[in-house]
Amino acid sequence: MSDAQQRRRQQIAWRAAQDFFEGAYVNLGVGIPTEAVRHVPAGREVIFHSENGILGVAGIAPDNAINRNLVNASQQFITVQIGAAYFDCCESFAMLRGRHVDIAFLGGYEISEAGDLASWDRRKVGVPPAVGGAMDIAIGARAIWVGMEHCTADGRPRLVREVSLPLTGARVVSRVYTDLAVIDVGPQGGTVREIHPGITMRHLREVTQWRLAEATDLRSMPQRDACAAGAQA
Amino acid sequence: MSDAQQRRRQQIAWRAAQDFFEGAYVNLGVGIPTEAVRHVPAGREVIFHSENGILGVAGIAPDNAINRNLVNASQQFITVQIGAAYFDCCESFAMLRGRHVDIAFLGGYEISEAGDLASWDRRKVGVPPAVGGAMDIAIGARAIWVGMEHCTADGRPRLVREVSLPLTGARVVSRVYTDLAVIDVGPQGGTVREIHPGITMRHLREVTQWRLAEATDLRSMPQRDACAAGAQA
Amino acid sequence: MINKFVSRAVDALADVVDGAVILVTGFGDPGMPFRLVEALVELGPRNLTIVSNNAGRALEGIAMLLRRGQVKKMICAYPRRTGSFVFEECYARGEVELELVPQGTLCERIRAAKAGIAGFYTPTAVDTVLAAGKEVREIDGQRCLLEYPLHADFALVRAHLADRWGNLVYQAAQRNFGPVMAGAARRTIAEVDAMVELGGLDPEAIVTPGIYVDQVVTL
Amino acid sequence: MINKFVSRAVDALADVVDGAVILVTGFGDPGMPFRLVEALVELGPRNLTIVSNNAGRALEGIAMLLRRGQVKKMICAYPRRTGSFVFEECYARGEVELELVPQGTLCERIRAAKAGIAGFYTPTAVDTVLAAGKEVREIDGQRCLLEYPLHADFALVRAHLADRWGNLVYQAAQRNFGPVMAGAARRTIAEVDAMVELGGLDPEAIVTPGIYVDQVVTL
Repeated sequence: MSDAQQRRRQQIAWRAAQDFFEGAYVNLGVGIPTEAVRHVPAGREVIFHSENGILGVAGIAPDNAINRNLVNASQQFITVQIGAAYFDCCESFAMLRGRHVDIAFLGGYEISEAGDLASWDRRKVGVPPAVGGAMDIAIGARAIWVGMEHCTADGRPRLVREVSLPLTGARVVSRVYTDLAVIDVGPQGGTVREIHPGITMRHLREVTQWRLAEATDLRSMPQRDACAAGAQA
Repeated sequence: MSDAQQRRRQQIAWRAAQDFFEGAYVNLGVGIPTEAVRHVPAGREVIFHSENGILGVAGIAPDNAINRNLVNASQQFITVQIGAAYFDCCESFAMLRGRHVDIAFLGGYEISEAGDLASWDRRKVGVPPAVGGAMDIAIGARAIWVGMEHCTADGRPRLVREVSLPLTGARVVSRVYTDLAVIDVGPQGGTVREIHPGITMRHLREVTQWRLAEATDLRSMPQRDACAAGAQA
Repeated sequence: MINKFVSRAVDALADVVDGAVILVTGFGDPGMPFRLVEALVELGPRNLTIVSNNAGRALEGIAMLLRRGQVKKMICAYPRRTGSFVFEECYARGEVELELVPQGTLCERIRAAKAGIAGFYTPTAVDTVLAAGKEVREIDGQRCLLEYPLHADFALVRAHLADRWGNLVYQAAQRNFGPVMAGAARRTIAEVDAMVELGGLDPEAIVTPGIYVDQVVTL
Repeated sequence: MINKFVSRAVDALADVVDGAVILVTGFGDPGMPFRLVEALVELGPRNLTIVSNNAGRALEGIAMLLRRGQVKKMICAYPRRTGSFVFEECYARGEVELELVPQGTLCERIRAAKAGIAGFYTPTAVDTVLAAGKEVREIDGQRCLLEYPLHADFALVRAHLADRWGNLVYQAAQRNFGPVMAGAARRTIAEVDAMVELGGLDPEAIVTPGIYVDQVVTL
């Protein structure tokens, strides 16, 4: 992965993390979303849920503090916050299916204008499909936010009219964070809440198959690097 | 309750307790069965389940050792064995419905020859019905044993052709312990395994509406008072 | 900073409206949130549906709600017990409706509400009067009843200790319906003996994770 | 005296026959009962159906069972992970059947087997390819799938400590499928780091009560 791509992905994770509210219970998907745990604004308490049976994930474990029985859903060794709790998978999915988790911030391959999510099976020949908890999370969390690069590596839109890959959940996504924009999903198509300072709405429409409207309070998307620089100044 | 009735009831509880095998998980119903916890032969480990969420009930708490949060299903203050575990009601009934409890030793009003049990509603006017866990236990425990006085206070049989009171469970009882006999329930009617030394099969048949066969190894029912006397001698 | 503690029970319950459905923990006295139920008596909402294993004893807890005429319907497994004279009187006079549910089915229906399960099949109560009106289905040779989740507006839960995230532990048989009802209603309020610092409860031994608990009142 | 400890894993598993259905705990490596699975490799029963969240990694655990051709079918949520090349090869060659089940539904089906629930309705996977062939029912405005219990012959469970009654506690995320699978099969065998005296586990903190555990092997 190039440095530029790494930065784009951290920006997406960072931007979403700014919207995790105080006291929110948040489940993080594999990939970009897993990074969000590092970007919660200082002083804000957010409780991260890991579907293997943890509330209170703190972050990736440093090499000298690895507990081999403590991994997140991405199988990374982690540490937990003070106040954490362990439970079994059945309880963990009761929390999801029962709509107790406020936000699931997930990765994805494609999202339709209606909010249909395809995130689990790229139908590559010879590669066995693996769904994990994706479908339970998609229908269970109170809000499904997806963090993804706006386009595929070869430049095709991921926000498509109809998903072509197998569905994770129908009409479940409420918000999308990409490197180019923050877009709310609604009955009339997407509402662009924030746009990258370097691009125009016209460009955004070219790389998005949805109908897109500008939010009345459309603003330029805050940039992590700028904030980090500001914080250091 | 007269001393004689008290003795009859303790005899029933004692007799059943002799049949709780080493390592058995046993749920005890309200009334006569609750007494059985006191009568397990010395040196035999039996683990008593209480449906409010306990495995390892030891017995009634002495007045100087009452924990107000520790009651059995009959709301009596109890103590627990070393090795006990607490859990919630949902888990407790998973143990029952899921056929993990070896024996439920219950009280009852009437039992049909087919093993239908009526044990929860006497249909007294103005008295609200109360079922508790009786129906879950009746269909859930691997073996349902009932302990009851052979006849009602006014001398009518409790082992009847068809139950007249509301059913707890259909075809669930496998064995009955009364003050007069130990009877197994089977497709051809009851098989008398033990009979009180003071009565005849003819008398037993007069106070029982079931077809009754004698077990090939029919024996005289051991008596608690005699055993206790023997132990003291 | 997350802090689920509220100082007064009446504040936690201030928006219980007439007609609310309320889950109340307890199997006999252990696990009964007496302080929260007293607050309901004080606040006075009416036409309540109370879901609890029993229906109160003496003039305490649910019995007092019944005496004050605040309860339209009881959903219980075992409404009758020594000292349940208030319920028995209300029932005999037809002042309170009773939905009798086997305890295991009651637990499972409440869990279904908590866990997002839309219905389940159970062999309990097949062929009994409590199967009346219920859909029957034979599965794998066994006749079963279809049961639905029991949704509620509030869950009142008695526990032993809590931290500011709402993590709970219980004491012995006090646990009973706590881990089942917590999270099964739109809002869950716990009543505990004492609060502990965050980190004061062992993560391995927390019984009800705070995600299921909205507010906590200490005695 | 009750004593569920057995000295050798191969003794505990000696009567696993060809065609057995076996639940295996673990989410990634934590909670995976490697010693028990190795004993299965040693004993060599074939045509097994293995129910587990993943499908093994490297040449360890379930991967070795697959490599030896002992597995007819995997029932998993996430068979693919870094290092799952053995499963991927077997799958690509058509040597192993895969039933893919969403993790929450997988847990709940196993719990149903343990808890005597004959079926349940869940909104998970509605309108997806994993709903194929499943009965759909609309309940309370929500379309749901009917799912059935996943019964098994053996459950192999990894835990941290056990006493001679089979009471278990876990360590952190090792817990995952343990409390769900223990008791969901006709026989449950636990593998633990160490045994403790009866009474050495806090009754308030026991996670899997011994009633669900038939035999225990220590490392």
